Amino acid sequence: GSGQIGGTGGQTDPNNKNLALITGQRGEPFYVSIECAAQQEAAAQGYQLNVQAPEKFEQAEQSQILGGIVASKPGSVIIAPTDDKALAAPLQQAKGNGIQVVEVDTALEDRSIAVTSLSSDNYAGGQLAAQTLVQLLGGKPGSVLALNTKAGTSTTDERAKGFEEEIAKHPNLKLLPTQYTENEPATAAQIVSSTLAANPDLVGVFGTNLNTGEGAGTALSNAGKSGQVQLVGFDASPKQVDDLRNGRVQALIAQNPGKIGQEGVKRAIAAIKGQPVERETKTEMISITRDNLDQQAQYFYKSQC
Amino acid sequence: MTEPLLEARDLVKRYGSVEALRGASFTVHPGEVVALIGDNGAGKSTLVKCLSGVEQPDSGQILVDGEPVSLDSPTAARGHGIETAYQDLAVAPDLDPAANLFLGRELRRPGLLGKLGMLDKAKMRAEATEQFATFGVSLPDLSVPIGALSGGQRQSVAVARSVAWASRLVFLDEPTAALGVVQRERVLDVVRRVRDTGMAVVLISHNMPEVLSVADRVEVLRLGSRVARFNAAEAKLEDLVGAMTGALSQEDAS
Amino acid sequence: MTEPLLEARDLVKRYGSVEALRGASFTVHPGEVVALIGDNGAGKSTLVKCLSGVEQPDSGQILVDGEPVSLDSPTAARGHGIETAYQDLAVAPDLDPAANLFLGRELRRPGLLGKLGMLDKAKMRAEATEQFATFGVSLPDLSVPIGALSGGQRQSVAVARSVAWASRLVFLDEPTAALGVVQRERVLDVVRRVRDTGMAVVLISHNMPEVLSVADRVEVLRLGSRVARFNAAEAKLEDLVGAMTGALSQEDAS
Amino acid sequence: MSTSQKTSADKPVQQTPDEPAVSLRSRLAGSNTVWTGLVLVVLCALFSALRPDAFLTLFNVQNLLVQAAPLLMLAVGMTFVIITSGIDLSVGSVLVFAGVVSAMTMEALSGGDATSAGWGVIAIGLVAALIGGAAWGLLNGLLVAVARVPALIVTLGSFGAALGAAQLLTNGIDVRTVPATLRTTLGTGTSFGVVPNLVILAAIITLLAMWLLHTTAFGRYTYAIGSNSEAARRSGIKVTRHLIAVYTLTGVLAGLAGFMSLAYFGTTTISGHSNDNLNSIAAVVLGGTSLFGGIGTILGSVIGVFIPAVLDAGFVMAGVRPFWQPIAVGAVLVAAVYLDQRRRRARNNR
Amino acid sequence: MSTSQKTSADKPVQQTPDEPAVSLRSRLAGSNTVWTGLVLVVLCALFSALRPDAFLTLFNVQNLLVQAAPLLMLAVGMTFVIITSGIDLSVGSVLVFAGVVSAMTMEALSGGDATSAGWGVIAIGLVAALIGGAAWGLLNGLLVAVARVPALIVTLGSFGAALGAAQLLTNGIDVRTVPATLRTTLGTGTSFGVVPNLVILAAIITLLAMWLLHTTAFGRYTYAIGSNSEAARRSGIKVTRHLIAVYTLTGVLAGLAGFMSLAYFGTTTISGHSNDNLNSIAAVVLGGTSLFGGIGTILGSVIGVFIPAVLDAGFVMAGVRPFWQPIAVGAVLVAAVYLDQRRRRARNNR
Ligand SMILES: Nc1ncnc2c1ncn2[C@@H]1O[C@H](COP(=O)(O)OP(=O)(O)OP(=O)(O)O)[C@@H](O)[C@H]1O
Ligand SMILES: Nc1ncnc2c1ncn2[C@@H]1O[C@H](COP(=O)(O)OP(=O)(O)OP(=O)(O)O)[C@@H](O)[C@H]1O
Ligand SMILES: [Mg+2]
Ligand SMILES: [Mg+2]
Repeated sequence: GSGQIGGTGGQTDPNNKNLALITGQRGEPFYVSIECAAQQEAAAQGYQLNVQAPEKFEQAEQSQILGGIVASKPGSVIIAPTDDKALAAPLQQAKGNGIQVVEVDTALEDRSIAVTSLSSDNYAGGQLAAQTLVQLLGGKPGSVLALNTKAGTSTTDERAKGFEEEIAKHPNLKLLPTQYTENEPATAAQIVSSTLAANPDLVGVFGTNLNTGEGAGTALSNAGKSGQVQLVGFDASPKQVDDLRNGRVQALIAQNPGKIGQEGVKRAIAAIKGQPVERETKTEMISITRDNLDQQAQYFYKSQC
Repeated sequence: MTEPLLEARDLVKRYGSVEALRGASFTVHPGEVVALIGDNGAGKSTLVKCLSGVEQPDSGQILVDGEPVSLDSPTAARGHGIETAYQDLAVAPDLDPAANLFLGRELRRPGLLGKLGMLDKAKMRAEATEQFATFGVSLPDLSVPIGALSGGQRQSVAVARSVAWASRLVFLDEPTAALGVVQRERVLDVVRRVRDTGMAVVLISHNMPEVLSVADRVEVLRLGSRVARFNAAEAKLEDLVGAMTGALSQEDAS
Repeated sequence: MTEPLLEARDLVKRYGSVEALRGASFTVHPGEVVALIGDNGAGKSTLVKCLSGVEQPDSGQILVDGEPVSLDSPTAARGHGIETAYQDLAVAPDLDPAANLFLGRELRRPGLLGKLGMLDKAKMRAEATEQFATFGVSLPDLSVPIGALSGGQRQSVAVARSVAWASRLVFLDEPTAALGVVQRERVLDVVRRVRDTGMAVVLISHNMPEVLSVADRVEVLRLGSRVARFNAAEAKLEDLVGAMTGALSQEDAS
Repeated sequence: MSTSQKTSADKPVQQTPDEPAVSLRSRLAGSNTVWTGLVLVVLCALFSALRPDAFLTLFNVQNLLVQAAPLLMLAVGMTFVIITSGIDLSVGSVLVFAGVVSAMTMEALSGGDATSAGWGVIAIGLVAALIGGAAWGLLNGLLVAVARVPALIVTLGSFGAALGAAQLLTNGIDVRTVPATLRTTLGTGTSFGVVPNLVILAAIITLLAMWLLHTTAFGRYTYAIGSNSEAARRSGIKVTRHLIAVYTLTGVLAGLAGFMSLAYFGTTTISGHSNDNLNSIAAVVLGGTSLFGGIGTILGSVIGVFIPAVLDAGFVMAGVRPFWQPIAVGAVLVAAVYLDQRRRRARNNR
Repeated sequence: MSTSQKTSADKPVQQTPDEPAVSLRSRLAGSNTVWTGLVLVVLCALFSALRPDAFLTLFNVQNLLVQAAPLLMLAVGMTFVIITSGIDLSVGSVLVFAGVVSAMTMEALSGGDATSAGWGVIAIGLVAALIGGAAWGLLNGLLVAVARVPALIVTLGSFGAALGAAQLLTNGIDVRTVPATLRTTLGTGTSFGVVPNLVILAAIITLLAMWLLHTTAFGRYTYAIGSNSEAARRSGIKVTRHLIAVYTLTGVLAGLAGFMSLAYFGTTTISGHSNDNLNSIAAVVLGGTSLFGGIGTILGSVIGVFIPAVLDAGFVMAGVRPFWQPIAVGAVLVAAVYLDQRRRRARNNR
């Protein structure tokens, strides 16, 4: 007869001391910071945490990893889904196997699968970036450019979209077509250089993640335009904070990975034990500029656990 | 004399700055063995390639049965019943001897499976075994890829291949160069037998005794053009060598 | 008789299930031309490869000047002054004739640049031109890659290469197979001249008249082992053919 | 045969007396797949021993097989291309393009939301995926065979272009309504109780490809062209046409993979296939197919698909830290091919 | 020469009378680089005409050259590897690894923050980068030449492994203190008023590589091995040793590229080089080097690096919509090689 894959029912064992964390990408500072905090919290509570990550921010490898995790039956999986639709089926299977699903950073479209989500609103992050840029410009007219990574990357797409739609509200700013960098700093640098050559009125750039910001910063400082063209980056890895400090970058939109990691583990444990958890939490996004640099130090990402 | 089966007129073929054929002409009639001889680099292989559709001459005319034709691919030449054993063999080294023998002419299974393209490997292998025996080819293991065979074994396969499929004319470009004494005789026997069935054979060889023993006529190429024609029965070794080296030039006068 | 320059004893070489050499022995003395003959697939080329370090025999012994040696690479054989013209030529098709002639032995510029590895291309080209002339090789364009040359031209380059560098022994595996009448004579002349300088030459050929005209001794291989040895001056064509085909077996008795 | 020199074979082809036995044994030992196959078995055994509770479970086996199914389709097509001594870097992008075309077609036919579409729409969606894949394959084939541009350049170009086209069509945003029927039947459904439907489909296609490559004239020509394309041409094989057919076949299989991926993930996953080309090439080479053409088997490619898949799953279960995984995977890949290579060299060092 | 058959050449080598002239002309026309070079010139002219204010500016030219410098180093190394009929997929990861090792060494020598480090530390950092690159190159070379594992598998393995190792060393977080002196001199400094120092370094290395490949025994052996490695072995060329040297050279150049990238970006950009391998291979093939070995030039690879770079920059300036860009790039790549191919076939259809 016909049936469904992994349709075996399963109950969560409240005494299961194993947790798994699947981040969005291997070696990404934001996720590393989540991992550090999660490891710390799990150890403090006497739980084992198996941390895995796909090589790239892609759903295929992540769902493969998820398959392996589900087979090894942790009590809960804490995951940053790389696609809000594609991971629904494998996460449904996880749930079917009695594994509590906790979403961090991103969330599935289907709200019925996870017990809780601690997700960032990337669209709002993009909006915040635009607002920060407008503030930095102080009414100065000109062109602005957003640098996306790869088309179809849900997080950066959202950020770019939020940015574009917010900028559109300011008629003195001309939005150039959003360019794709393939997540390579060299490509980002080259695009920014070419844009500078073609649009001397460029006044602002938004880099939707670490690598695009990196490339844009290099191109601008190379052209002697650091500070003249306002650069807003995303995330607050140590290098980015340094750049902000020394004026290569004028603002950063930061999330709070330490809090996400810690809270994620806490909720996972609660869910395993059958305790009630809050279904939905939007994690905060804040804008860091040189002026409020020191007040916001708690948002800086960690480089070492 | 009968009408020529294949005739080439004033073929010119250039490779970059090298002129391999400089107005070469050539004739072959049905039922005869023509030897095409000439020094190294005279253009023999190039002529064969032009006449078997592998290369296109830069100028000149090719006639089959007196009609001008364009041999723009090996398939076109094959359509006229022309087969060729190339000097560089042109075999697929990773395939076994039977697969090479039947390359491009695979036997298919009877029935639907055959219509779908399924090969009858057993039959091909059996027929190949027979065919190789005719040429005295002795192969230690029929499943070894042909690239691993000895030079003579490989050449035998290539020659067997061309002779097996020709219906009107077969070009043999130095078919016996790597063959042992026995195998060489077998090939020459086959050449004679093929000729007796009414087919034409063009034999390229540097072995003059061989040429004189098997050919009916001899055409000599030198520096890319035909310089002499002989009736084999009347030709003497010195004449052939003289024509090849340029000591004697008949065609210019004619 | 002098001590053998090179001696092979009971070499066995298997390729998968194929036994190419089944206890083959072979001897060559300084200053002699030894012809190695045998049917297609008898194992001649395999024997040459074993004796020039290209292949390792599965068992058996190789002695140079009476000392057992291990020829585990072509470089090892070359160290003993042994050079080889292989049947499959072993040239680099994308390089030009001069580059192939000097492959692995490039001439370098004088002085520092040469020490740094810089080649003296002009000098190599000039020397190559001279060398090819000796063999009667006529090349239309010295900058054409060797892969585009005619079969005979290519073979001439390979033969010139081995003869040019040998100091004690040169193996020529069917060196004249693709050569024209004139070029063949040149090669045989060179073989004799080389022999007269005291070097040894091992000539593989399927052309019996050629063998009898140039060789001092003849060794016959059949199905991977030596079946007969002849003194060329006394040997008759029938004996050689008989030994190759198995009609006559001398070695078993001896 | 036209002439009839089949006179008495007075000197029969020399054969070793024990031919059949030797041949079978040596063929097995020398075959490209046995050693890599063995590596696969050893890996499975190893992980089963390490995590018997996790690795050898129905769920894990189902998952391994299902998730490998699209890649397997790509690797099967790639095997044909590589045996002709070509290469196809575009498969991942073609997969995405075909998925997009298929999903958009189904959406359009259902008036914007295909979630509740029926089998008729799904069938048209499948055809759209196959045609979308075939179109890029055909383009690749024409450029490689007719214009004679190196396959690497052609398919690198279409790698970018097909993805660009998919993004143009969707404006870079995934198409997200996929018929629920498709998802629950082909995508995650099983037959015979436990066998996922995707796996059944992939297995059927793979078997057909084996049949095509190893027993038909089409397959024979594929090997011949890769072994010596000039010899193939001189033998009257229509090399140009055949190459076009091979690239088109690969495109069609990539289209099918796109449809499978759509059924499984329920969205077009535009950004997620940039490594598919290297992964499928690696699987094919791991399976013993030579990048220089003329040699290879489908079975080898199947094994080549599963070795990395098993490794990835196994490492996750064994809790190997992510940064160590690529190092370990690299080491195992190299070791597997090394064993295979040594074995083959011992048999036949030509 | 040991024997002396240099007797009177009674039949001199036949030569066309007008040899030198013909040879030069035909050599130019037939050379791989002329047609792709022409395409590059045409593209530059086109974009200059479209955006004279932007394309032909000192700023843009400087930028194009500087940003292509690391990729050029990778492509130069790749040229050697591909001429031997090998391939190296690991260059991007080796670049990252070398950058990480170098940056960490400099940090360690300066007690945690290398920003104000002097030339001594920088020199050690350079050496560390070169050694880091050389180590992976050596490993690749050993596995390819000694263990005889296909280069694709070996370097796909080290592609993952080198990146994994870099991530292990840094925990995935970019090393961020790079000596300011290094950044302002090599990274962004210029000499002779306008020539960026990075470009000078890249040009010197490229010229050295041209010299090495086209005039020395090392280069000759590289071609010989790619053309027929068995012939090279039989000619006494130490094929194994040479292959190891070639892969190591490529590793060293990748290490240098990593150092250049460090100087330019001021950080290790760990996650940003996954496309470098295909980009550099494409540049080499675009420049007329055959993937089957034996044929190729450094100059061609230089042109091959700049065609995509000019296209990318030009499209951004011309305001071509992003999704159209990969499609247009693909079309130009294929067209460039097609022209080149047609020209070469006309000259020499062997
Ligand atoms: N593809 C090519 N490119 C350049 N020159 C070529 C090419 N093919 C042949 N040639 C040249 O054309 C001439 C004729 O070559 P061809 O092979 O026809 O000679 P041949 O008479 O068959 O000689 P052989 O007896 O040595 O086989 C030679 O000088 C050869 O170098
Ligand atoms: N690499 C290999 N793999 C399998 N069999 C081989 C290989 N090399 C040679 N053989 C077989 O070994 C036997 C001897 O081959 P070899 O090349 O030594 O013959 P030969 O005497 O040189 O013949 P010829 O006169 O045709 O050149 C042949 O039967 C051949 O098929
Ligand atoms: Mg010829
Ligand atoms: Mg031989």
